[in-house]
Amino acid sequence: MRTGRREVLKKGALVAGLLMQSLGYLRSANAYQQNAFDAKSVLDLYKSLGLSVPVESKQITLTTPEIAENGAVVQVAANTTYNNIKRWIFMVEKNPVPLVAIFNLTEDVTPAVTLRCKFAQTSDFLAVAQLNDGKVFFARKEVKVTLGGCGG
Amino acid sequence: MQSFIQKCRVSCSTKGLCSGLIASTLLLSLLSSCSWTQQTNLGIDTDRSVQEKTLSLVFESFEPKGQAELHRLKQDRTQQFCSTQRGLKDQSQLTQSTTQDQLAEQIRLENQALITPPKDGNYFGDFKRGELIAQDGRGKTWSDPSESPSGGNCYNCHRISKNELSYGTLGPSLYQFAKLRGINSAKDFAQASQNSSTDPLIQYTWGVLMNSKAYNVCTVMPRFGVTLNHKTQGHGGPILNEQQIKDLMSLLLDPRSPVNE
Amino acid sequence: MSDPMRIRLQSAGGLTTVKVLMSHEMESGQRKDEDGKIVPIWNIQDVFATLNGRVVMSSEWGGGVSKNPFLQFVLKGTKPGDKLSITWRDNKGDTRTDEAVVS
Amino acid sequence: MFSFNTPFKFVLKHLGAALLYAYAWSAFAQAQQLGVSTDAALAQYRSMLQDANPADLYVAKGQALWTKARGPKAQSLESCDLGLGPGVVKGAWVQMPRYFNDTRRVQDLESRLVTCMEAIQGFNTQEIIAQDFSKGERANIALLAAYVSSESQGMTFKVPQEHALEREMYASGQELFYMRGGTHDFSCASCHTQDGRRIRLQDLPNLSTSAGAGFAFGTWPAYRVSMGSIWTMQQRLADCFRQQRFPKPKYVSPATVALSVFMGVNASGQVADAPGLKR
Repeated sequence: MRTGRREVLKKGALVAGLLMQSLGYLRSANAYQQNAFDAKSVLDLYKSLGLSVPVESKQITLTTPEIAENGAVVQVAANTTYNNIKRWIFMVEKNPVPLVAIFNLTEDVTPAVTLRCKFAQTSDFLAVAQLNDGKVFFARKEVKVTLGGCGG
Repeated sequence: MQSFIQKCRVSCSTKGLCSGLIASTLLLSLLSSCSWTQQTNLGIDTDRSVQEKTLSLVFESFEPKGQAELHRLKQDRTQQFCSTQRGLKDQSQLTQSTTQDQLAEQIRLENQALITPPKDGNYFGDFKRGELIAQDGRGKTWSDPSESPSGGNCYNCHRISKNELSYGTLGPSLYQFAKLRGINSAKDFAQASQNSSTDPLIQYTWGVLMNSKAYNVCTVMPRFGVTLNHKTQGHGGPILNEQQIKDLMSLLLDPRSPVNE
Repeated sequence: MSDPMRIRLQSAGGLTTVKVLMSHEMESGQRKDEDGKIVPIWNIQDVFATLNGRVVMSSEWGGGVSKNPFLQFVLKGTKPGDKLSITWRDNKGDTRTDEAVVS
Repeated sequence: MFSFNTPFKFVLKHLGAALLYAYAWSAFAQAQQLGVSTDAALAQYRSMLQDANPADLYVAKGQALWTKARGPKAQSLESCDLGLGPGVVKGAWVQMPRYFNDTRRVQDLESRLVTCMEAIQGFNTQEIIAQDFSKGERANIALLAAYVSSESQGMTFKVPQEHALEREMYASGQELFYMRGGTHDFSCASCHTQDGRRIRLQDLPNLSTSAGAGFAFGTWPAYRVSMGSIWTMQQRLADCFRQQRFPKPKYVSPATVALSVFMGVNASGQVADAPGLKR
């Protein structure tokens, strides 16, 4: 079931040169979009990212569990047949802060991305695909978050 | 209290069973000696030396915390008897020996005698509150404040309302409890509740909620409505009060309740 | 000091699946402590991956990513010996980089 | 559900109640049917997380801790004897709890780690016992337990029953397992002696069977998704007793070790898969 995890490749060392380069990258290219992470609704979020309201598309596939026995960790995945996707926007609609993550893709990766996120309650998971030509599409899927344990 | 301890000590030492293990502390003698003598009186044939060793190990191992005091380890007759009933596939399946059956019946009757009808004769409350009580699994643990009311823990073991997917399966489904038992309308319900004190379904449901052991002596279901001897020490009262049990009655039997959708 | 990530690579036909577990609290900024006070947000904000030194994926994360985050993505056109690195930086300025080699 | 020999005799005595129980059991069968889709959905949820278990992060930390010089004596635990000789970690966990000559006690992994931490590193046992789970040295023990258990992954349980004290602890563990008490009349057995049952949505292992004991005993320590941390078997047991409405079992106390002996021996022949992943 979990074979192979013993062969995990772990290169723990911090490589000095690489770190310098990394920090440089973080500073220059990636200004953290705090205003997007402050948005309290999906519509506000689109506004703060300067996106037009996306259109629902069957070319986006989401893989999510139907039921989560704990909302603290829910694994979600998105994939698409659009070959010119440049960005994913992952959202949990009913979270106090809907925006979970933004992924900027390059030609060196496929569009398939998986992440574990928190669900404050039963909610739709939304993934918006922003294409190179500026078009935006989305898909949604519900995850039911249940009460667990004996505590109630 | 003192005489109770004395009595236990005497009967214990006359049997000559536990003299070596009676500790000097009051608590230990209270807990251990009574448990053994009663076990002996029950005529249960188990390995006494294992029991002795286990008891001393238990007293060495547990400590009081919050409202969960050591008194809780002192078993009443029902708990003692049911600790010896092992490997049962079905809770109504008791041992083959006649003495065991007789004992089971005796203990069942003792539990039956603890069931009391509601003081005002009204068996019903509010099904919405009942649902909240059924959902609530808190109460009586060492981390719960002793003054806060307990929940019923119902969903831990039972399917109840249709919309709650997170339910346990240790107990039978209670979904459509009244519907499956002939109460299909407000009229049926009104009729039954007018004769609450004789209606078999109302009496049965009230009885099981009050004291499940009156029906199935070693059921895993707690005795929600009775104050057991050991519960009066350290913290008082049954798990659920009368009003809470009325609310659960409504949850199960009221045709408007989500249970009977 | 931050703890090392666990990076696992699985390669087949020029595609390499990257699975990363990171050690981080990821406080959402929504949770209250025992005294009812909001626990301040403490989360990884930026994560990016490089392949042989070239950035292949970058991302921004909020407090909605789970504690001890797990991220998975797929590299195209990889060959044995390719060097992947993952870097994260959190809102306290802590950062960590770990590497793995395509086999 | 009913079998018609002995119980039937008993049932006849209480026909009224029995009829109502028969109702109840038929409804029960129906509920089991309805539960299938929920079970499948939960299995999907769990398998998604199983693939990359955050427990692995803690194993790495535990391994680093094992080899680090710590405590008043500034020593590492590398000379700690977990039952297979000083320093042998591989395979030690699937043969614990066991009797140790030096302490003359049957000890589970955590109890033994405390012994080593005192004898080798100079930590104070009573201070560790007085601490809370997940704090101070107790948090470190959880990391060490994650590491040690991971070194037995895929191995078969063979908890010894050779020494008289080991057999005694098994018997006491069994006795305690069935001991009903507290405000709710619960014993361990109340929830853990039937196959395929659950509390809310959590599956309840049947600890009286080899498969059930193997699944439960063989997957703790575990990463608890709801807690975001590693829980050890000691912590699992303590929280079971809390929810059983019992008083609190002291850390690494004989009762907790006895229960682990009971589970460990029942798990004989089953394969260890710790640290696991739990709700």
